[in-house]
Amino acid sequence: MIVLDVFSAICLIGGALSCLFGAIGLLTFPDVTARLQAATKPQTLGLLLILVGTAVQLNFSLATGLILVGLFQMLTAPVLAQLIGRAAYRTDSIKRDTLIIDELGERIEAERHRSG
Amino acid sequence: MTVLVALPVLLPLAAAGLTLALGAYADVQRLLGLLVLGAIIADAAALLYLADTSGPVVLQMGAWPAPFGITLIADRLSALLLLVSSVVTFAVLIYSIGQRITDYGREASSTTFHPMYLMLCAGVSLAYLTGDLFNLFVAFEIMLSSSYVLITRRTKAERVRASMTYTIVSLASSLLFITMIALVYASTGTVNLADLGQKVHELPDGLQTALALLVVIVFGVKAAMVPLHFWLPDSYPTAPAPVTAVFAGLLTKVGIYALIRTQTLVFSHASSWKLMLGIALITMIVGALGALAQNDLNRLLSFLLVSHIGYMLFGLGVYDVLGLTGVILYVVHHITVQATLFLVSGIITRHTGTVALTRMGGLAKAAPLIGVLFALPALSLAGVPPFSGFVAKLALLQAGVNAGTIAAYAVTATAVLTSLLSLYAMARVWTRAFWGQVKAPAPDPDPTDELIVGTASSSRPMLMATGVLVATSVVIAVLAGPLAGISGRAASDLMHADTYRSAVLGGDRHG
Amino acid sequence: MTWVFLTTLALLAVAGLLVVVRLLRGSTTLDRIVSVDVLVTLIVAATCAGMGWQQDGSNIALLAAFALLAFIGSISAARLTERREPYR
Amino acid sequence: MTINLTLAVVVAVLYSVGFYLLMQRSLMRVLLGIVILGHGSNLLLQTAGGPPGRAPMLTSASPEQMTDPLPQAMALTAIVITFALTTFLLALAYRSWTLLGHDEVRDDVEDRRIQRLERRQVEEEEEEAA
Amino acid sequence: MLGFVLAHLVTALFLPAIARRDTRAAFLIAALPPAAAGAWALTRTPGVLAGRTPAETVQWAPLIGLNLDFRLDALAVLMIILVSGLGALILIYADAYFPRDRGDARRSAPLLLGFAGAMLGLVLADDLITVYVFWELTTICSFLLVGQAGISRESRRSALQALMITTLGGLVMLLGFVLLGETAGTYRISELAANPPTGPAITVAALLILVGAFTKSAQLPFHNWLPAAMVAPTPISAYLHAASMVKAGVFLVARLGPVFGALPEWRWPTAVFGLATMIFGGWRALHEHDLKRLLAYGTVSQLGFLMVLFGAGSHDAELAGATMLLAHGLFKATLFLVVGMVDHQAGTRDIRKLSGFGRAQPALAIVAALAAASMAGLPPLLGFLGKEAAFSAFHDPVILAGLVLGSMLTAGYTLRMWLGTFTTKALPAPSTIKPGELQALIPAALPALAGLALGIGYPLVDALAGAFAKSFPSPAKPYHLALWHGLNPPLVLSVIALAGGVVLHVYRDPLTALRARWPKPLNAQRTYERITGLLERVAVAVTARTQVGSLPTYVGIILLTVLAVPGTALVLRTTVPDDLRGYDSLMQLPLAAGVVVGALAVLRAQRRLTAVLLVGVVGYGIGGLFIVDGAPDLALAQFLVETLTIVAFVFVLRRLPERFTETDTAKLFGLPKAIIATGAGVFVALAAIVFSAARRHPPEASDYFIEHAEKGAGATNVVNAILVDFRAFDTVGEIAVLAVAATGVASLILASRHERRRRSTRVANQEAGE
Amino acid sequence: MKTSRNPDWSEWDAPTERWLLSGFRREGAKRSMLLELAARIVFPTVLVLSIYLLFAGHDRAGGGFSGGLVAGQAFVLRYLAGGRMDDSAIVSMRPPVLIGTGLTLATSAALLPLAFGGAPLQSAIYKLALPAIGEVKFVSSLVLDSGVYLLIVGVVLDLLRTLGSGIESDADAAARGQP
Amino acid sequence: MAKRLTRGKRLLRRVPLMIWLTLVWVLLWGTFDLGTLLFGLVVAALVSLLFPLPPIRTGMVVRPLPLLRLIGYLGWDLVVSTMRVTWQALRFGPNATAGIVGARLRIDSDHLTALVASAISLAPGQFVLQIDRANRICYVYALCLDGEESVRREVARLEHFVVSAVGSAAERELVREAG
Ligand code: NA
Ligand code: NA
Repeated sequence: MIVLDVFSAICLIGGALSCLFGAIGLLTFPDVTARLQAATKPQTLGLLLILVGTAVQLNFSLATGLILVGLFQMLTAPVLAQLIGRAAYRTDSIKRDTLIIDELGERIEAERHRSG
Repeated sequence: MTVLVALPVLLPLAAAGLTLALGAYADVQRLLGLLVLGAIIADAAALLYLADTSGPVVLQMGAWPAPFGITLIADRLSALLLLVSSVVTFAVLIYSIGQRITDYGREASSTTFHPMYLMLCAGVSLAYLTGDLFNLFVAFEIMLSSSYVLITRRTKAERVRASMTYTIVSLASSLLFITMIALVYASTGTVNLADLGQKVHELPDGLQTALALLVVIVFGVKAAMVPLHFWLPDSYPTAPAPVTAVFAGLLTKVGIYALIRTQTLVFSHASSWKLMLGIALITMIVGALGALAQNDLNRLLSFLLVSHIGYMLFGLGVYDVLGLTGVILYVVHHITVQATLFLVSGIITRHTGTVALTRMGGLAKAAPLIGVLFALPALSLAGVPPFSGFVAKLALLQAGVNAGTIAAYAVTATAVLTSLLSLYAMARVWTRAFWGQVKAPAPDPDPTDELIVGTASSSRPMLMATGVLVATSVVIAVLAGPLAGISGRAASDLMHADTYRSAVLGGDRHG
Repeated sequence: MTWVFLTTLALLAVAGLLVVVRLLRGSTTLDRIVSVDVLVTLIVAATCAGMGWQQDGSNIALLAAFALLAFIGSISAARLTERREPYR
Repeated sequence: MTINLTLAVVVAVLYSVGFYLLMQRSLMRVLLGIVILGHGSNLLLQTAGGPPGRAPMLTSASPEQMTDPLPQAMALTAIVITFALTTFLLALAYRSWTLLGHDEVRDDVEDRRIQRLERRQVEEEEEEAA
Repeated sequence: MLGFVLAHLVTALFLPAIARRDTRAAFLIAALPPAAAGAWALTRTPGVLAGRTPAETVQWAPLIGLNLDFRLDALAVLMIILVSGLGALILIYADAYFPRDRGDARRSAPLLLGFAGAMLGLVLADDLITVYVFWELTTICSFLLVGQAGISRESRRSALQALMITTLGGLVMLLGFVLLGETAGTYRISELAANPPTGPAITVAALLILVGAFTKSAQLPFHNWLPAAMVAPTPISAYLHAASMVKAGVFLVARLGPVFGALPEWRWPTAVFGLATMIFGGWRALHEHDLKRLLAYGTVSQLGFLMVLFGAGSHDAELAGATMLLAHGLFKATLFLVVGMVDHQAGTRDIRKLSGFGRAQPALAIVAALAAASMAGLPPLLGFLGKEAAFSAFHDPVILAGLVLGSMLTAGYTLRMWLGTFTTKALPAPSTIKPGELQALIPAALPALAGLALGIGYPLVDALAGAFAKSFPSPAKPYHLALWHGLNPPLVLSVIALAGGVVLHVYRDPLTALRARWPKPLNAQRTYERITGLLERVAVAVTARTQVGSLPTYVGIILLTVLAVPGTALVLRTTVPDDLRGYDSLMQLPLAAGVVVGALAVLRAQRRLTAVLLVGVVGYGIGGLFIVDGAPDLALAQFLVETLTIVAFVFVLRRLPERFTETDTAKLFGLPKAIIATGAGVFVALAAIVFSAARRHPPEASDYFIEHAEKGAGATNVVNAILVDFRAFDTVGEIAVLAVAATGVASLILASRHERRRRSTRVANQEAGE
Repeated sequence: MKTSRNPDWSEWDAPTERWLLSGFRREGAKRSMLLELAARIVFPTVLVLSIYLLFAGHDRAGGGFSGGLVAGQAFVLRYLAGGRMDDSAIVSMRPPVLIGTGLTLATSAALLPLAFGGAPLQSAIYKLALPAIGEVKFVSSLVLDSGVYLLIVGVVLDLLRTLGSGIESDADAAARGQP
Repeated sequence: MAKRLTRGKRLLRRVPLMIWLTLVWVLLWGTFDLGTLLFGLVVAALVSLLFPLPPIRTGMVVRPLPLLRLIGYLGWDLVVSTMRVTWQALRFGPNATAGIVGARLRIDSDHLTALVASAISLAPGQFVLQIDRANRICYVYALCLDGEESVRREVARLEHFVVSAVGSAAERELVREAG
């Protein structure tokens, strides 16, 4: 049991730390797309770790539901990221000076130019 | 027989569901509404008979004993008010069916009006019948939410504001209601009214008073007591006649009913009712003066409504059997008469194409029937004998005189003055709208506006429904004897809440 | 295990407060949407940890619902912003 | 069973903010005020049951550990009702916006008329006095 | 007796149907019930005089003392002669007077009959409330009769004035009745008279009742409505404003004389106001040119006279009062009816324009002369008997002097009236006179002749009036009516009065000039108008200040009320509970912080969506608190609802401006608002602490739920068991609210779509039409 | 990079296949391939979750209300991903009809016990022993819960019809210059 | 005959969804017995019948081992890049830079494109900001990128993993050829 407890403790604290770092990222990054990185990914990892850490502590029949939670998170996080990122780009909320390269913008310019 | 208590709520709810689902069939909607409301009248009459002859009819919903489940109870008071209210809702339904057919044709169905009207009826019934504080909240919400929908239906630009005021003030008071329930539960651990009646008494006096006063404010907003009345004259006049009629007739009375019920059953030791005399006085005066300042017929009637709420508070403030008898009689009378007046106002408005008194004239000559339909309830409202208003007013005056305190005398005198001012207001309506030269009807700026359908005729069902209500108020006056008897017994039930309490809780509470 | 759960919850609480700071500072609506989403995720995580602590897993479906809800609320808000301020 | 200070502060803040917003002219602010008030009252209702405990589920807790289930049920009902009314008011705000081009609760026209009348009368009286 | 009253009222109800087709039939049918009632009363008179007073009680609402008690006594018989006898005559006259099948006639027939019924009920009533019921009925009938179609502004105003003044009095009187009835324990007049109650309350009641009597009987300072009411058609004036309704006040004083007669507070006001009214009315009548107004002021004067007599409460005075009551009814009815005919036939009622009427209509002149003689108090007419009795009933020199002065004035204006109407004067254009109708003349003549007959047959009147007066304290040798009592002071006074009247008539023109120069400090009409004006002024002022029409103010006032009323009650009793804790679970702290910060931030939010998101944070935070509390069901619902709320907001925000409106933002931080809001919030929190600390009981219901959830409701989730079983009814109601809200949203949102559709079909129709 | 021309970059994101049923064409700017695909999986999953909540409510967190709301969220997602639903074949019943049915069902559940001589809303527990499956418990209050579920789904769908599509069509009309 | 076949095929295409939904049901209940399974099947059938989705042939084949490899890779990547992002947040903070790089995919199907895009987005540091479905380009936003080519390499690797885990045979060929 101790092994399980230790594993669970690592998962839980690791997960919580991951969430915390994500939150720090959310605070420090310069624009919304960058913050999105910090927001969605470490949170996902953190949540997954906490789910695992908790699942280990619970008996099996109860823990199955946690799998679903994880699946949902994995399924929805990328979609949300894309939608928000796209919205940020469309609404011009990205700080352009942080972009080293913007192939999308270049192409849009080109298309505009071509179509007149 | 106990199931009779649940039917006035469940039937209209089920019918509301069906009319929603069968939104495309206008005839079915009408028939369903009339059948259900007719059934409620019969049901209420039976309940009144049972309650008067063999004590309160009590139904424990789900067969869970009180104070655990929800109790529905029809005692004399609630059965009586239910009966009168259902007569009014029935008549108003006929009126609006008539109006809708006249204005939109026989085929016009509505997914809004019929279901919401039935919901309103269900809410009103539940408010009267429930013996549970939280369930009372639910009842209020059913009633109020459907009233929001009815008042905002086909809202025009100039009237959106009014419905906002109504909705927001009602919502604010609903939120205070939940707050009150939370405080009640926090301090007593129960929401059953009969049970509360016992447990509240164990609280320290100050808390009892504070709680009782909070309750007065919560229900006072719904009852439109001054200074919580402002919303009413701003909002009621903007709804179509049948809607205003039901609102004016019933909604404020439900507030009064809740006040009476809680002050007698739950807070009988809190003496918060002492405040009521002062409120009654201000309410009467402010309302009556407001009425005199108006040129809009509907607003005038709304202010009078406020003013007459003062009478009911007066009786409650006297707080004895005679006073409560007066209140009950007054409520019964006022439900009918105020609704009638708004219906007549609707007919007048359709006839003249305006709500402004200065633009009306000569109606007595042009439409004598409208004159009769207006005059009788108007006189009754002003408390002129031998109409129903007089009987009720007399009981209140007697109660006030009997109470013998300075405050009671002052309010009694104010009641007399208010009576005069009401008559003045009504007489001014009469002299402006019914006398004088017949004026050309105002042109209809918006033919889709239900409030003023310029010079549309009033169909026979509309006149008939109004006539039925006028007749009801006459019957109330004629039957004043038995009615006063029942009211008196109901009042003494209220003063000695044991009947109610033992009917709900029974001898063996856990049985 | 108690201290583990306590630490976890404390870390999550700190994270939550940081997120609230971002929420208040904005600067764009999208930032706030992201913050709300993260906040809900943190609540889900904390709830999960709390369940583990109390050894009470009977309400785990609740978490599934929460995880989903944050998603729906966020995308609807995101779609609104997207439509409101078209790029150039 | 006294409600703790933290929650009391939360309740105080929620009610204050809610009431404050309720006194605004923008219907959207008013609406938010109602939502916040709803939150406050629901929280109050729930905390009226007593201090935290285990969820009232017979499978996972013993009756002594459980929190009071009744306020929960009532709060749940209240939440739903507040939600229903919020959506309605939201629709009203929208309707106001489409009809009037704004979503503000302006003053009543008829009341304003009477106030103008009063002002005129007061002016006349002052003129007479002068 | 109720039967007769009902016969009047029910016939009146059906009369409009007849009147619509044939007004003549309507008037004649209308005359039947009063005639029958009058005849019945006469047949009962011997019995009444012998002390057998028929009584009848109909229980209406006994619990509140609402009974219809009737009793036929001597006073009632006297009044019925006026009410029913004159009523029948006037109805027959009215048929001749009103143009056939016109609006006024159609309206008047049923209203006059209804009025007659109300008066009959009033005079028969043996119960205070019954009196009030019929009293007000007469007021309403009078309003409608005076106003008629309300075409002219004047008729509307006069009708309203009469209504308001008499109703004011009536209501004050009702208050007095209630005070009297409740204090004495009965509303039955005969019982009250048998055992007159005493005490301060009774005195107040007496004064209140007098106000009613004064207004109805047009006593100073309420007299003005009566001359104003002369805009009514003449038969109506004759009936209401001469014979019957205005008598109600003095009748009431007579009726309650046995109850209050011993009170100085009853005797003095009647004497003072009565005398003042008598003199003032006579003085005004002396100067009027319009015959109707002249008669109206004469009536005012006579009513004052009657008030003095009936208020005195002594046998002799009451005897005189009863005689005068009868006499006045008879002569005044005739005079009004004659004036009506004069008006019709000559086209004017102005004394200054009338000339040669006596020559053209000698019969009319004789009839009028008979009535006038009675009015002036010439023997052997009834008026003389009454006046003689009055002079002998009083010994107070002031009162006697007043009565003589009043009688002088009466004689003066009587002379002016008769001479002015019937003599031939030198006028530029003598009035053309249409022939009269017999149907009008006979009803007009009969009362005058009755005045003569009763004057000669005075024992009849003496018996009747004496039967009434005997219930009052009488001197050792009670007075009896007689044409000749010997040469005694009253006779001297009578002569003085008549002579004075002649003098006054002769010097009328200088007197009128003098009156015109007199200052008029008290003008009743102006006062009335000023009071109504003030009333409307106050109404507007109060309404403008209370009904501000601003929603924020309304909400603020509600909150202030919360703070002021239960708030103070609470603060006064607050003590710090012993078990106050900072927190119950550590997790509450960050969640609470989040909620508080979020909520406060909403106040500062400029963008709508930001505000919505912040509210969302609050909601999710509350959900978190629910989880910590151990309420997963609640938390689930809270999260779901919060999300749906955000979604709904977002849907709507798609079309609303991004930021809150600027004007509003400027006004956002109102300090008063902030103070009120904070106060209310703190109140709630304080209440939460105090109330939760006050709990004495464990939640009984919840224990029951926990115990029975599994076995009784088949659920281990107790909250769910409550929702779908124990308190399932709440849930049914809750979904009803949801259904309502959804329907309401649909009706609001889809309205614009419907309007678009309607508009486009209209446009299409128009295009198709073109 | 060689690319084919496309009128507006915001429309590039539309998927090539119909992943969700909808009865009309939508402008590409409102579409997102990722979202539509996610919705295709999440939508039925959430519905299953909602039915689970409905049935599990008796013993765990959940119930008709939460279940209905979760199902409602599924439709919200479906609306966000696939656009308005009123014309499509997703829900054949009009929302008001659904609401009405739910309400009628709930009230009949309240009235039904009367037929068996009980009080309104009185519940009964039926236990059935089925071969191979074991004991199945049926609590009659589930009927009420189902009514609640239906009604709430109806309410959410109605909100999507009104606040969702209704406002959208208003916006379209405004864009076309109609009031 | 042909019709019945297509109908059968259509039903067959529902099977994966049915299995998924039943699995969800069972996981939610946490009890693995026949009753739950059967009931789950009923619920799954109900949901997929009441709310049908357009039948689309994806030709997906699940290969367990490559799938495990994909999951493992993603998991590892998640951990590693979380650390990287955290480091960047602490190290650069407000001065962090980024880039948007277009990466052309070899596969040409909605579902696989979406899967790849999701896989890219799952790992911290980068996500797909815009998809040009017609031209099979994913525009990837990458935080503190080491160069455009590394991003494109990463995309190609993920594409390879995804296709080998669930892609059809033809698609595997496509990826292998190009790779
Ligand atoms: Na109109
Ligand atoms: Na039940």
